[in-house]
Formats: sequence, structure tokens, C-alpha cells
Amino acid sequence: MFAQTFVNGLLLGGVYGVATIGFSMVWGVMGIINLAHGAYIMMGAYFSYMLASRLGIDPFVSMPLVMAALFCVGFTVQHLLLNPVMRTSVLLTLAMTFGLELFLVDLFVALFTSDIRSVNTSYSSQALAVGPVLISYVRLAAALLSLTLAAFLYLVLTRTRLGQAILATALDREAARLMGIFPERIYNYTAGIGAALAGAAGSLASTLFPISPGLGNSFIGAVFVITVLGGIGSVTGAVAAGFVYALIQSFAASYLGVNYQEIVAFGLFLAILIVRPQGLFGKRFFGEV
Amino acid sequence: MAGAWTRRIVLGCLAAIIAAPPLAAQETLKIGAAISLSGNFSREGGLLRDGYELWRERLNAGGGLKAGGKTYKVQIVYYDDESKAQTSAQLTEKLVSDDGASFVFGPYSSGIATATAVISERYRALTLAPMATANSLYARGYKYIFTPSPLADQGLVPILELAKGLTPAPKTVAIVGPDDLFPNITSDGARKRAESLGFTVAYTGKYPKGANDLSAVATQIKSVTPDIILATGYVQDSILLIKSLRELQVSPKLIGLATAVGVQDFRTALGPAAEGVMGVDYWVPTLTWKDPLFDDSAGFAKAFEAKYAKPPTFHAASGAAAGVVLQLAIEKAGTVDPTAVRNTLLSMQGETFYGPFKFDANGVNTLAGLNVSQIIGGQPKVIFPVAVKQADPIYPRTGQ
Amino acid sequence: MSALLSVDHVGVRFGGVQAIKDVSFDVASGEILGLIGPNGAGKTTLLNVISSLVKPSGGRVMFDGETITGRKAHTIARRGVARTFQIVQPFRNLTVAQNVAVGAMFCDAGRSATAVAEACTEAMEQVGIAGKRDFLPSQLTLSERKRLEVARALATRPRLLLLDEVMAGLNHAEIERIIDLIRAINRNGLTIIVVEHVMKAITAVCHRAVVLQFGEKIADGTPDRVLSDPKVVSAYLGDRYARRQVAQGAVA
Amino acid sequence: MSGKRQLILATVLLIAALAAPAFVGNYWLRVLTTVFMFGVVAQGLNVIVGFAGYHAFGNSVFFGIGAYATGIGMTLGLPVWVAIPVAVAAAALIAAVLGWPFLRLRGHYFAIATVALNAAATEVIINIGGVTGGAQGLPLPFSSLPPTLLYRIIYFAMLATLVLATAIVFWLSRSRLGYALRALRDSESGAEVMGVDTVKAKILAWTISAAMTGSAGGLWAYWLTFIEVGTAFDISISVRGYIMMLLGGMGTVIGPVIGAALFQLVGDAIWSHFSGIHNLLLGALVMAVVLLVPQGVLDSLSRLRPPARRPRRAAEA
Repeated sequence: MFAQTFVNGLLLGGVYGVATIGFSMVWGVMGIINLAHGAYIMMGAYFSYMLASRLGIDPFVSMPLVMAALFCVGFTVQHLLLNPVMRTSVLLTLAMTFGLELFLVDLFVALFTSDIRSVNTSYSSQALAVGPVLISYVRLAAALLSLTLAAFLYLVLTRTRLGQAILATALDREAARLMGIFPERIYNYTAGIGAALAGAAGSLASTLFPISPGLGNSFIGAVFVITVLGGIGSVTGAVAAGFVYALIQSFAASYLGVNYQEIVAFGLFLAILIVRPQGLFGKRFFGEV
Repeated sequence: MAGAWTRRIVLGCLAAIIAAPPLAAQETLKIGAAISLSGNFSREGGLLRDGYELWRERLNAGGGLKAGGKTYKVQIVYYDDESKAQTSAQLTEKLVSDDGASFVFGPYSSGIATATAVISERYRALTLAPMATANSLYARGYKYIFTPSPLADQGLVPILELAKGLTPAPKTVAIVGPDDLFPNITSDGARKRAESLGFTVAYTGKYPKGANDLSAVATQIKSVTPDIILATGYVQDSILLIKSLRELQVSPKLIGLATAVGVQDFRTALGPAAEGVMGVDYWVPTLTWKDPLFDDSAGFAKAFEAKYAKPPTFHAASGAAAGVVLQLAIEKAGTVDPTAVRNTLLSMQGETFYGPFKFDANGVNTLAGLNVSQIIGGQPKVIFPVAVKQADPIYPRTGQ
Repeated sequence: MSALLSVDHVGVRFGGVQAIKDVSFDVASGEILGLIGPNGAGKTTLLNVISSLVKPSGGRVMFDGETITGRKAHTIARRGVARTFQIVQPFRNLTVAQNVAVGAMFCDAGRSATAVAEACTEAMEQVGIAGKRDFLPSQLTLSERKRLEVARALATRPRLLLLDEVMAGLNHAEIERIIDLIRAINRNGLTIIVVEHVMKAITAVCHRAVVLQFGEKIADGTPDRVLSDPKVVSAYLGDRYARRQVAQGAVA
Repeated sequence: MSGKRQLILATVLLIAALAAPAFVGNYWLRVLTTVFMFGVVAQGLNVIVGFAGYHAFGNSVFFGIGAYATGIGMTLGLPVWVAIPVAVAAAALIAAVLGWPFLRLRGHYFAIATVALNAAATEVIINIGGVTGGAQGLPLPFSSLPPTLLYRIIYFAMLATLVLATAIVFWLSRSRLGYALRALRDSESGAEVMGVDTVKAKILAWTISAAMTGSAGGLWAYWLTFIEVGTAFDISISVRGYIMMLLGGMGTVIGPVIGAALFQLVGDAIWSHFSGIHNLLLGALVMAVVLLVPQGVLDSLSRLRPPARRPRRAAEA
């Protein structure tokens, strides 16, 4: 049971990581806590579901499409709704994203009803047996894809001009402006990337979990904890913390009882916030908010 | 109260202008229903409303409700309680004090119903709550709330009774579900019944409501290798649980759910994984109980499909049955005074397509029974009680 | 003259960086002390240690004969140490008068409302912003905001005033006004520490100057002597330039 | 809006609220009681957010604590007028104790920590079980008073709580503590070096805020007679309160009350006409408010006044 518990946590951790990176990045770069991030994940799951059920495209294959669609959503929302508010007060964006979340979830109830849907693939139930431990292929694929995405994003941030501009804006918006970077344009891109990653997480989630308009809500708590655990704005931190969180939850559930998993997670969260607000993994990747 | 009167007069005039020509002679019986049309329970709330609506439409089409020489058209005022107790309470108050509803159809879920029951109790508005079955709600001494459905602690009992007669005899049981009002009661009820039937309860677990991953639960269950896994959860977490069990290749001889496996999206979401899963159902279309409005369950199913173009679920059936119970009681009482109707309900015995009813002083239907269906060949088949079964149970479960 | 403030072997460490190393000096009552040094020398950090916004990792600070190290910032303020911030930190959503009132209100708990109002008006008049009492800080010029900063500090009726670059970013005429202001408040008996980059101001108002470089004290004396010290010159201008300047005897 | 105008407006509203029960039915009485309840929650947030600048999104934790403490007190046999004050004291005490570690966090960190606190409290209540009823919920003793009388009593009690909360905010707006809070909101170190004991001021503010929120929760529990963790610690209670405070204008004296009335009444109007999609419309409304009147309605009404007299703006991060 120990080994299986460990593997369960490990397999889920990757998905948690991808679900978190975008949220953490948006928070780190712009100081926006995007409460609609869960809704983006939900939208990603529905897009994947649509593509799978209507066109028969496997969610792992359609993921780039879903990410592109969500990129546009995130970009547009930032441009039209969030940039104007940020000029007044960053904390007001929280109210804005709260409204957006209500809007999007209800929109999807109206569009898709609250019936529960699911993507079933031929390999859904198959698993790799390593000794007594079972490794579900879907979960394994999701975990590996998560790591690939995180690595890709890390390269984009550190090796491309856009990435450098995002990092520069995160560190000092005014200085970036002096260097010829338009912060608001960078914000649009950052929000787009954040939403695209949420879409990817939704895509992965669609292969693992039942889909309903409330799907994002079940993630947002974990996303918060992992963001803080990994250090706000840190890509590598979010991935590492995703694994740590999933492992802790997995072990807490197995050895303390399933109903303790949340209390352990929140206790941990509060402890880290108060004792070590920069996260478990050293310094913040991006600037202080 | 002047404000309310002004509003009533204004609304009354408006209504009169719109509806004046056809009806003038007939009286209207107003029933209030604050149910979840948005939020967590929007889906179940919507299904429940379908049932209430079908009853109203059919009753009115047949001339309406006859009581004491008068004929009443039934009108149901619906509000959306957002799946929130606070809102539901506020709306129930509106229904009984402002809209003048003297009868109430209950909301979905026992938690919300517990918040609204106190209001209808204070106003002595008779409430029928087919989808609020937590035992605690009926143990508070309320006089005006009745449910035609069996209570939550019975939720998994029929599966256990069914399992008792199967061979090879199952021995160990695992019971799992979300930590929530209704599932907890069902879980306790099942544990007690399992022990009294001689099963060994090898595992009981509660996961947080809204948990997004249940692999830990599946891993724990796997380690005790039970013959029977019973789950008290709702549709969504039951789907998740079965997926997780499947991923970890946990294959007990019997999987039994407290939720109906006949629900369409349960089967489509799980596909082949749903095969062989048993679920307890408040209502199945093969039941042979009779009532004057729908005739029997087949009649109800036909009427439902004609109106909504989809097969009915137990939510809708219970809603329509609540309507029929009220109808029978009012007709017998010969009045629409809620207190008189309540007294009639307490003294009468009757049956609807949904099942027989006889209420005790707390409003509990002492004759309510439950049914078990199993997914066989992709379709839900009734396997229990034996009198209405469509198929023999597939046991041990062969599905993967 | 007795020492009103003594900084005694103070050191500050941020993570692995030693921001201040073993710095000691005294400030006599009634004195104006200049605290100078290149960017990053630790001047502001030292002011933060004195006003207890930063905890020193070693040493202690004595004010009026008592150790104040480790006390809360507000108790030190109430004892009579006031300061301004290099980057002005007005209370953005309070008017000028309200800003100053905060200073007057909290440093003497027993002060009545009228006494607070009087102290406010006096402080605003002293720095010359009384005409803007109902404005919001965002409606003031930089020079006015710097003076608001001083007025808030004065309203606490301090015995020691720490001025952190109150002249930075101001033009000549404005600097002259601030210099006059500093002299005037010093004439009333107030002891002042001035952190400044404007050398003209240091020589004009300070009785004495302390020079920091990389967190260490490298010179202490009258402004003229300190500014001609080769170590100081090299700290500001680099070694080679310093040698040449000293050789030519053309410093300051 | 000037203090004098706010005072006139407050007086008019109070007279209307006192007279209302003579004119409206029980449903509108309940709607107004809900408005008052959220008004209290919004004022509680106003103290900690509007004045002190600490964005306590999870303040619903004190609503839940107030509700549960009242519920537990009453099931243990305390009469309601004892149980609610005890509950308020409990909420205030918990805020005072937690204030020290929590209020060291700034900006977003504090906001998120309060949300986590709310979630943790939920889990604790569920896992304690026993006297809290756990996941089963907690039924309160059933009052035997007739509904019309009972609901009028609750109406006036909620109104009195709102008046008291508003009076406290009014006092705060001109007291030393109020100055201290507004000063530290804008610059914490600036306030400290001017002699403000910021730690004490913040903890005091959160304690007051918790007491207000807790009293709303306590009355709510008595009103609803059945409480569950999901509804008592519902984060949307404080998020709604927060939006109401924004809508009316944070840091003003009666802004949060106006905001509560506007939001709740408009919200009610929405769901009675658009069942099923009201969250969609509510979300759109929230976005519109943030986009179009971010300084609050009171401020927007007083745009034409001389700039220096303008009320405080929304505090920034």
C-alpha cells in the first residue's frame, strides 16, 4: 500500500502542477489572484470533451487546440476587463475575477446543462503493473505531459524575448516600460499563457475525472495551496509543490483517513504562509507583488 | 401588510388583464416550490421540477383538483434557491406569506429542506418533500412536513438484503461516501444492517465533499479486498469512485450505490465501466402500484417521455408522486385547508404509481420501499424486489 | 555637549549580506550630523536601525542614556525620534492636515484635540505648506511632499530628527529653502541627522559628518575635513581618480 | 460625499427601516433582514479592509464561528440573548488571538490566509463532530413564537446590530484608532515611525471586525434554526460583503450599508426574473461595478465636489 500511495500521489502531482503554473505566474507577474482560473480549467475540459465526443479527437491530441483557444480567452479577458481595473487598484481585480468565475460557470451550465460527462478512451482502464503497484496509463501520460509542459514553459520564459519581457515586467513594471516594454501588452500575453495552461490542465483532467461545470472548483483550493507552497510566480516551484502536495494528500488520506486530507493540506498551507511566505522552495522566481 | 396588498392588487390586475377571458369561474390552488435551479443541485432540482410540472399539467388537463364540490386549477410558483439554504428559506417565506401558497413542494436535499421546513411549520403550510429524506429532518417533531420516499438510513439496505441471498455468499463489506448529511446517515444505516445480517464491515470511509481525486480511497479499499463495495455518494463522486477503482483494478463481487444507476449520464460517463454496477432506486418503471392520474409506473414513464422526450428519473417520479399524494389527500379531505389535509394524510392509506403510503405522526411514509437496478448489457435492469424484476442479478460482477 | 544618541558597534546582516559592519558614532544634543556615503553604503539601513524598523544583528543604539535597540518602532517615535523617508510615504488618502495630525496625535497620548490641531498648524507653517492643508498628497509637488514629510515628523515634537534625502530630486531654489528650514529647526534645539547626496547641503548645514562605505564607517569629522579625506574621495570617485585629486589638492 | 450628507442619508434610511415593518409583508421583512445582515458583514469588512487596508476575504470564518457558537450555546441551554453575546465574544477573542500571526502577512498573503483559515475552520467543525453536529449540521431549538412576531424581533435585532456597527464605524472615522488604521493602511512603516502602535491597531480592528461579523452570524443561526458548515462558513458571505462594501465605497461610514441594499435588492430582482442564470447575470453585474464604478457609488455621486474634499479612494495593494 505504501508504494501504491506513493505512486498515486506522484501521478496526480503533475496535473496539479500544470493546473497551478498558470495561476501562479499570473499572480507573480501581475499581482492578480485569478479566481476564474478554475473556470478556465473547466472550459478546457469541456473543449476537450467536445472535440472527443464530436470529432473523436483524443484529448491528449487536441490539447494544443484547447490551449490555443484558452490563450485567446485569457488574452481577451485581460485586455478588456483586467487591464483597466489594474490602473485603479490591483486588489480590485479579485472582485473582477470573482464575477468572471460566476459568469463563466453559469454560462457553461446554460450551454451544457449540469449533466456529468466523461471522456472514455480505449486505454482508460489499462494499467502498467510494476510488482504490486498499478500505474494507470492515462495518469502516467497526464503526469509526463505535465512535466513536458512545465519544462517547455520554463524554456519559453528563460530563452525567448517574450519570456524575458515577462520576467522584466514582473520584477519592475516601470523599469520595463523604460526599456521599451509595454507592460499591458505583456500582461495580455501572461494572462493568455496562464489561461492556456489552465486549458491544458482541463484537457488532462477530462481524461481522469468526470466533467461538470463545477469541475474547476474542486481544483482551485489545491491550486492556492500549491502556489503558496511553491512560491508565488515560480514555475519550477509550482511543479515541485504539485508533487509535494499530492504526495502529502495521498499519504494523509491513506494513513490518517481520507477525511483528514483537506485539514492536513490547509494546516500546511497556513503554516507555510505564516512561517515562510516565500514558499518552501527558496526565493520567488518573479518579483514581489 | 399594506405594501403586500398593494403589490397583490397590482399583480392581480395585471394577471386579470392577461388571463381574463378564458377562466373566471374556476378557483386556483397555489403551491409553492423553491428548488435548486442553479448551483450544486441545479440538475437534481431541475429533474424534481419536471416531476412536479408533469403532475400539475396532467391534473389540470383532466379538469383540475376536485375538493368539496369545487374544482381547482393548480398553479405552482417556482423560485430558484441557488442551492443555498439561506435563499431557500427566504423564498419559502415569500411563497407562503407573500404569494399565498398554503402548500409547499420541498426542495432537493435534506440540508436545504431542514432550513425551509421550519418556515412552513411556522406558517402551517403543508409541505411534501419527496427528495429530503434525512432521518434527522423527521425527528424534529415537525407536523407539516411529509415525504412519500423512504428515509436515508434505508438507502443501501435493499442491496444488502439482496446480497444475503446470493451465492457464493459474500462476506465482507466496505462502505464509503462523502462526509455529508445524507450520505452519513445512509452509511450508518448500511453498517448497522450489514452487521445484523452477518456481514463483516471491513472498511468504512468518508471523503471530503467535493474531493477531486479518490485514488486514496480506492487504494485503501483495495488493501482490504472486500466482496461488496457500497458507496453512499452522489452521481459525480460515484462516477469518480468507480473510475478510480477501475484504474487500480479493484474488482469486488458486487458494487452497490445509494444513487440510481439508471441515470442517463451515469451510464454514458462510465461507458463499459458501469457494467454490473448495482444502484438503489426510489422508483423503477416496472412497479405495478396504481393511481388514478398516471395509472401505473409505465403510464407515468409514457407521459413523462411524451412531455420531455427523455426517460424519467426517480427524482421526477418522486416529485410527481408527491403531487399525487397531495391530490388524493385533498380530494379525500374535501377541502384545501392545509391543517385539515394534514389530518387526512395522517389517517389515510393509499397508493400512487410510486408506491403505497401511510404516514406516521412525523410525516414518514411507513410503507415506502426501495428497488435495486443493475446495469446489464449497458441498460439498467430491475433486479429487486423480486416481484418487479426484469432480470436476475449478475453475480459475481463480471464487468471491468 | 552630552551624547543624545550613540550608535554602538552596530551590525546588520540580510541573509548572507553584511549590510552594516560594526559602526559606532555619537550624536551630541543640538548637533546636525551628516551621514554620507555612496549608494548602497548602508545609510538608510542605519536610519532604519535607529528608528527600529530593522533589527541589528549586533551592537546597540542608545538614546538619551537608554538602550532602545529591540524596542518597537512606535515606542521609539514616542520617545522623541522622528524621521522622514527617502521615498516619501505620505498617507495617500488623508489630507495634508490629517497627515500631520497623525504625527501630532500618537506621540503624546495625553494631547487634547486642540493641542493636536495647534501642533499641526505650527508644523505646517514651519515648513511652509499651511496653505495646502486640505489637499491630498498626490496634489502636491515633490518639494511640497518632502516638506510634508518633515512637517509630519516635526508634529511628533521630536528631540532627534532623522532626515533621509529630503533634498533629492529638488532644484536649487528648493534646496536652499530646505537648508534654511533645517537650520531654523535646529536653532530651536532639535538634534538632526541628515542623510544626503547633495554635498553642498552637507557642508552648509552639518556640524559634523560620518561617512559610510560598504556598511563600514570610513571617516568621522567636520564636513570639510571628511570630504578631503582620500578614503572618502576614493569611495565616491574610485581609487585612481582619488589619488590624482589628492595629488592636485583639489578636492571639494 | 461629506460627513453631513452621509449623516442625513443615514437618518433617512434609519427612519425608513424603523417604519418598514408597519408597511411590508413577511417576505419583504425577510429580504430587509438579509440586507441588514449583509450590511453588518460589509461594515465588518469595512473596518479591516476599508480602514486598515487588510483584505480579509475569509472573514466569513467569523460569521461561521458566531453562528456555531450561538448554535452550540443554545443547544446547551443558553437563552438566545446570552448565546449571541457569548458567540460575539468568542469570534472577537479568536480574531484577537489569531491576529498576531495573521496580521503580519500583507496584501494578498493576508487575504489568502484568511480564506485558508475559513476552510480550516470548516474542516475542524466537521471533524470535531459531537457538539457541532459535524457534517450532519446543527439544529437550533425551535422558537414557539408566532412567525410574524418572531421575524419582527429578528428584524429589529438585525437592524440594531447594523446601527451599532455603523455607529462604531462612524466613531472610528473620527477617532485616534481610525487615524491610526488609515495611516497604516497607506504606509505601515510611515505610521510606525510616527508613534502608531500598528500591531495593536490592526489586531483591534480585526477584533472589532470579527465581533461585527460574528454577531451577524449568531443572529443568522437563530433566524435559520438549522446551520451546516457549508452555509455558515460559506466564503461567498464575505465575498458578497466585500463587493457590497466596494459598491458603496470602502472606508466611508454608510457606503457599505448602501452597497448591501443595492446589491441584495438588485440581486433579488435578478433571480426572481431569471431563474437558472442569475449567477451569470450577477457575475456580469459584479464585473460591471468593478469596471465602471470602482470607487463605489457614493464616490461616483460626489464626483463634482472639490477634489480635496473627495472621500478616500480605494486602497491599493
